[in-house]
Amino acid sequence: MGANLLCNYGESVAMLLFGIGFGNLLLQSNLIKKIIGLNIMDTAIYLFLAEKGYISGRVAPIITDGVQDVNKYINPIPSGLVLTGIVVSVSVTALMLSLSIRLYRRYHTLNLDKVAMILKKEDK
Amino acid sequence: MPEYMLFIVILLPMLTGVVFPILPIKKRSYRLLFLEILVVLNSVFVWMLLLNRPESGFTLAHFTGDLTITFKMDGMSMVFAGLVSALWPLATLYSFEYMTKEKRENMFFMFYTVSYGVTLGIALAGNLLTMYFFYELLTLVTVPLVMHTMTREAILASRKYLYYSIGGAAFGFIGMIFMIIYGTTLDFALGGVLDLVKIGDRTNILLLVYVMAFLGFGVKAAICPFSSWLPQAGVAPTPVTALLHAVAVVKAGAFAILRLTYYCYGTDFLRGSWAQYVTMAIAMFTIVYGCSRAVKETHLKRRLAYSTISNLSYIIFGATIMTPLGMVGALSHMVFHAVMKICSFFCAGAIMHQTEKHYVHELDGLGKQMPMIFGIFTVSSLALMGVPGLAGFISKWNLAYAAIESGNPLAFGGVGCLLISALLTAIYMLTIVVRGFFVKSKVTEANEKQDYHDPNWMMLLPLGIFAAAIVLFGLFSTPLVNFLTDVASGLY
Amino acid sequence: MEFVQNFPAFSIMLCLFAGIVSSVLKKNAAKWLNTILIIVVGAMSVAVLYYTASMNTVYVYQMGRFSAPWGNELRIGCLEAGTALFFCIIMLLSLLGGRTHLEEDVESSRHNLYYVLINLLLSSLLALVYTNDLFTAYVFVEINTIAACGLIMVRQNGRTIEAAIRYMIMSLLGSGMLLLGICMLYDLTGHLLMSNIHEQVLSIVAEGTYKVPLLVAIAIISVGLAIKSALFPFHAWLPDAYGYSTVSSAAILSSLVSKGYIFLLIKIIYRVLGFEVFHDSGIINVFFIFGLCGMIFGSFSAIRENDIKRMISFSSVAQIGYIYMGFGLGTKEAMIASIYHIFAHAVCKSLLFIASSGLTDVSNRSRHFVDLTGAAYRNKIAGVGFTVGALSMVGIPLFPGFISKLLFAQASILNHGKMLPALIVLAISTILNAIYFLKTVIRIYTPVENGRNLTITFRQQRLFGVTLLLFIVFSLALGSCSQPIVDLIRQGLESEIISSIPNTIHQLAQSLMI
Amino acid sequence: MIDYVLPIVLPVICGVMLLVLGVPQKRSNLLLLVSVAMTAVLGIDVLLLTKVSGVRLNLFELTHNVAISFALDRIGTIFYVLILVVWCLVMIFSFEYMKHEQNEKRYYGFFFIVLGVLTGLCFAGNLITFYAFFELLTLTSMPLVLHNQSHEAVMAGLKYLFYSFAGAYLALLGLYFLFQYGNTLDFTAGGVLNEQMAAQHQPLLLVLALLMILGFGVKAGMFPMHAWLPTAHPVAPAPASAFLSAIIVKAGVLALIRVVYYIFGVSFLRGTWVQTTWMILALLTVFMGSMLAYREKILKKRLAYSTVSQVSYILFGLSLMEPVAFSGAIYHVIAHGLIKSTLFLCAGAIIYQTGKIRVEELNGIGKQMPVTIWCYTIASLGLIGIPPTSGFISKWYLASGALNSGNPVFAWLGPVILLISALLTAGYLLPITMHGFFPGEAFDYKAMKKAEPCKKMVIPLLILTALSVISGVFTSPLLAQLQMIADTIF
Repeated sequence: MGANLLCNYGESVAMLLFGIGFGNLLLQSNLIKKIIGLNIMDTAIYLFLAEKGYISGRVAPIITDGVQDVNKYINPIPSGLVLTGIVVSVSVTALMLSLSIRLYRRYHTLNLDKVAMILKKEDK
Repeated sequence: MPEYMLFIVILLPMLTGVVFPILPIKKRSYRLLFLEILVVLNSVFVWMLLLNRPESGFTLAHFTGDLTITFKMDGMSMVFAGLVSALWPLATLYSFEYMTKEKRENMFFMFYTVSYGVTLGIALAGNLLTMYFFYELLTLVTVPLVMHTMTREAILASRKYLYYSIGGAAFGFIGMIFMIIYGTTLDFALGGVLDLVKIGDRTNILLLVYVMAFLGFGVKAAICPFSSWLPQAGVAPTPVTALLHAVAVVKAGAFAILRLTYYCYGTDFLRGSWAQYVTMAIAMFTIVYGCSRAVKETHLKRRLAYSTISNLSYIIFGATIMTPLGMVGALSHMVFHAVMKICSFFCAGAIMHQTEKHYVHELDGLGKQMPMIFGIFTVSSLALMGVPGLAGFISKWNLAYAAIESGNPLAFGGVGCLLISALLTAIYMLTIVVRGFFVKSKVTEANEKQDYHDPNWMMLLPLGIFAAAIVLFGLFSTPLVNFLTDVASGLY
Repeated sequence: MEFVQNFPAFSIMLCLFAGIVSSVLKKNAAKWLNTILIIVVGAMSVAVLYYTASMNTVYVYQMGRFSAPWGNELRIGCLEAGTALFFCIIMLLSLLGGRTHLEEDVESSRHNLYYVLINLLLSSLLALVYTNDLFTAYVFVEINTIAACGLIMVRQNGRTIEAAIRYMIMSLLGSGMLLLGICMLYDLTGHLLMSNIHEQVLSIVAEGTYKVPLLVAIAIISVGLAIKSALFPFHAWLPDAYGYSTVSSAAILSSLVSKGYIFLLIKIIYRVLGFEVFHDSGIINVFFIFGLCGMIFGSFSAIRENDIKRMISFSSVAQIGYIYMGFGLGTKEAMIASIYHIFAHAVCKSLLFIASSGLTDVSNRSRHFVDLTGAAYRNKIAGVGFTVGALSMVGIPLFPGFISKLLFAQASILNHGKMLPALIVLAISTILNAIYFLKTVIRIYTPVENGRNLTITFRQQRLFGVTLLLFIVFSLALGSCSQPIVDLIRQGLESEIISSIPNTIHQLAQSLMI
Repeated sequence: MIDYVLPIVLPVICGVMLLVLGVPQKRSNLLLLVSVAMTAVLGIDVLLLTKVSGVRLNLFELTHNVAISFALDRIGTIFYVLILVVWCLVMIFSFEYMKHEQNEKRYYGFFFIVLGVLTGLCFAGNLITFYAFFELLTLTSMPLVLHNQSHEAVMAGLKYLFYSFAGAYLALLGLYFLFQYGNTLDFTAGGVLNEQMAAQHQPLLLVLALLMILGFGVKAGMFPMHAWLPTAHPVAPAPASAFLSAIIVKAGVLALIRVVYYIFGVSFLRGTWVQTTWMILALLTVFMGSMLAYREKILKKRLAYSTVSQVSYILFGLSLMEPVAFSGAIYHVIAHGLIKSTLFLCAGAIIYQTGKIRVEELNGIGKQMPVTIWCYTIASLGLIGIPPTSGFISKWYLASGALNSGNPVFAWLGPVILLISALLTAGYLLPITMHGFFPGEAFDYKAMKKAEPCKKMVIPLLILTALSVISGVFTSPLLAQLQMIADTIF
């Protein structure tokens, strides 16, 4: 088991990162830190994908000096996925950030718990 | 008669009720006349159906799968439908006079008449699904009647009634599902439709489910742990309390239990099983419980409601004997108790209507001033006690006969419970009678003497008819009992 | 190759373009565009439904020029078409019903943005319904999330922002896990197309290798989607999100968005993993237990609420519990029941939201029960609508809720082990539903003496009234003649299982390329 | 048909008429009416009684095999005659007595109805009919108890009601079972039990027998449930309490005779634990009743307690299940009926004239109303059992019956207890006579004035006293009758 983890360390690291990011996104009370956690999580997944896609001793699937041989290049699909994923995560991050700006404008804090308390006060 | 009449008699009252509030007639008496005519007409239809019965059923619609909405008139339907259709016009007549002192009578009569149709629907249902459908519907259309006065307590009562009934139906639903899966068909057939091959070794689960469904349908029949809604629902106007919560709704619960026991699960499957003992024990306990609560209760209508609780369990006790004779006993008590209890309730209602008195201790000496009402009340209470020569004696006789004939030791105990409750009935009913006739009222000395008097013919006519029926049934019950025996032996 | 077969792709594209276009349109133009769009898409779905149902085929539609296993595919069967049609109807009705409120809640400059979001949402929903590619599914899940978030916070106040943020966080967690799971599956099978993954998964299971990673992947995907569709322990975000957004948003979110995720989950269960594999993994027991808990706790928190909208939101937690319980029972019948319940719940829940908005209007905007007293007399049609929805939720016959209850119960009996808990919890939750819904019904039909609140007649709110009537008719139709729908669902599920050997379809795809 | 139905229906009709119709308020007219009705009823009854044939009449069926049927046998006749005699005398007495009570109309009405019901009780041909009339008897005699609507009267009435119903329902339980285990429910001498049924279910049947005995015993004031009697009888107007205590209590006795001798049959019960229990209870009641009466200070209450004890003489006689004792028991029914009514009427006369109710107030009463007190004295002697009164005969037969019953214990225990209770009876009855006639020196004869009641009250007293003596002297015809009955049932 441990040997497995060691020999494909890339996946292990990815999982580790994913856990960290997940925890941050879930547990941090500060919005910015949450967003950072989100990004860490996504990045972990991209790392994972890249690890999967990579075949040792080959190059990125961009045709260099006209070599068409498939065996020369690594699997392109994961790379494509990573690219798409980056787009998605960028947009999501942007949305989150804009939201947190609105929140800050209204409540002058980034701490969700405090916001919740303020809202309770508003209700009363 | 053609089959579709089975559906017509259900539809007609519903339509009448829905139309009633938007009726273009202004004058109250004409409106009421219109209503009464339609109700009577419907009862006439029902009785014509009873007299020449369509053999086959009438399928209205196909539900999901092979589940259908089907109406059929078999023996039990004849009993219940005949009972309801006989009582309803009289009750309507009575409520005309009674409602003069209440508000929003359009709403009242609307739901009152609609529930007539729904009750007939329960009676004429040809399979479990149809019955369940109208059973739920009955709850919904009677809730507005319970909360009619719109006082706080009325609303609380109606809520409680609603929760209890829906919850009960939810458990009855489980029983229905099991019939869908384990029954050869959903249609009612005397002796049960269980498919023993499918059941295999899962008898105990089926019994458990039977007990669940029994409790579920028992909620409407106010068996013991779930009976507390009934006395609370007494805040409704008296016609409702009398007709629905002494006859239609609660009897529908008992009716459902009878259907479940004799027509779906089948007595051969249940007899001697632990399920029978459990249910019978519950019924027995409720018999005694209801009476003892009634003795403690001082509010007139609530006292009668508690007495209803115990009397309903007579019926259920008969059902749990699980022999044809038991069914005869149950059915006969179903009919007789309906007449007796509606009679006593209407007397209570008349007293409240004339004198605004609600508590037993306020009734001192009223017997002098309204002899008719109290006389009839006396008759009904003697009948409830089971004095020979009145209806109550016959049904109790049949129940006890069945119980002893079944040779089931627990049933012997049940006979004991019947007698205990008879004694308690004597206590809580006769105290009222004695107060009415033999106790000088203190009120008259206290302030100036009000002169109360008997109500007008609209109230007295139904009461008179009921009292006559009680005596008649008490003396010559043989034809009816013969008919019930045929029903229980599956002749219809 | 009929022309009809292009319709699904067209509809997705249409929605996307409409979204882009209406960002530059004026308010009313955007509104009409959106309405027409939904109608057109609905019509297309009808055509597709008719085609697939009559031919009883399932066909694969290849996007782009790469064929499987590289290209990106749609897979269209009668179940997908039916679901698409259903989503269109619900969305249209919800929008119509909430239009007046939209005018008040959203300043008119932003209306076109609202419709942009709606169009995107619709496109993503359609994509989730139709797609045959896991990664596409993931992308559209994200789009879906973003659009939903926008719908929540289009009504500007602190509550909505907070709710939106919570919603975002939870669903991001969910989609992160979903993505990870997808990647793991890809790692295991080397495919992204559902049908191919299915073959691989079958072979893996046959060989018995990679048991643990497969299980982990299944678990991660399920949990991710469960979070996004607010299964019981993960429902914290839901009440605020549904409760404070504008009406049509609430209706759409509660009835469509979460259902989209659930539908995706069903596709994954059936197509990617295959029902048996999923059944053998222990996940279904988790689903079962969480579903039961959801049914109970959702109702309990709904009973505690005294804010009508939040109450309705909590009730949808309970209803989603029903659906997952159906998954957990792990029989085909239960799956059918769950899908039927998706429909039933969607109709009733949006009906309830819209009717409740009508009720709050006549109780000077207050959503507390005390103020709602007698509202049904002040706004009759809304009262009737709410009553119908409530009865359906309680499961009175003739209403869709009863049918789904019936199906669930019948299905649960076939599973001997889980029968009794399922049945008993069904009964209990029926009682609980009755308690809070019928309490509300009684409340709104309790007359009040001083009628200072304004009264709204049918004339003053034609659109609203008509919408509610349509809703009522729709739900009654769903409840009273449910047989065809159930047949449709069954046909859909079975045909999927039949056609997961995709040879014929590949030739079809080839012919599509040229 | 007519000869059975008319005697039952006619009084009831008269009573109901009296109750519902607007009868003249003027008292004399009312009395006129009542007396006319009374003579009519009596005339017809006697007339029919002469020509009544023993044949059974099945009137109609309540439900399957549950028929209302009538058949008048010897035992019934004896009770019937007794009832008629006491009833009419008490009525005559009430004409005067009821002057100082309110709504007489109701009183007379119910008095008539009760007669009808009692007639039905005597005519009843099967257990169900009997049971029906038994319950009706309770219902219709209750208004007599709570006649003056004071609170305690009402409470006493209710107590009477509920005790009796409790008893009746115990009996009904047995009835239900007998309907299954018996060949028929018609009264047939020697019992109706189905042999192999009886053999199978003997323990159950024995329990039922005991329950029925207890149940009907309530009316007869037997021990465990006797408490209603001392409460209910005294609060009624004196004539009413006379009738209650002399006749209506006997309905319980008749019921026990029917159940034990005509349903279960002696052969089934003799020697069982049921018989023993019944004996013990009866003796217990005899003793206890006398003791309580001895300690009681209010005259009517004292008489009521004495009823408790005296009726249990009868029950003891029945419980021996032995011909001689049986004759003694029936004889005591008659004796006690006559005597106890006399005593109560005397008490009534005293109350009516002087308003005194407590025993110690009655010093010198004999000087005031000698005739009354003489009647009282003779009656008391009869109750104690001094020859040549009827009480002597009955007790003699009871004792001898007990002695040759052959039962090891009760053969001697019974007579002993009877003797003791006879002494006690003397102890609680005679002091009134003594102090009444010999008030002692302290008594001042000036203040005393004659207070003899009018004829309407005295004549019934005299007749009753005379009867009680006569029936003690000319015993042979009655004993012959009793012998014949005994021959049929043993």
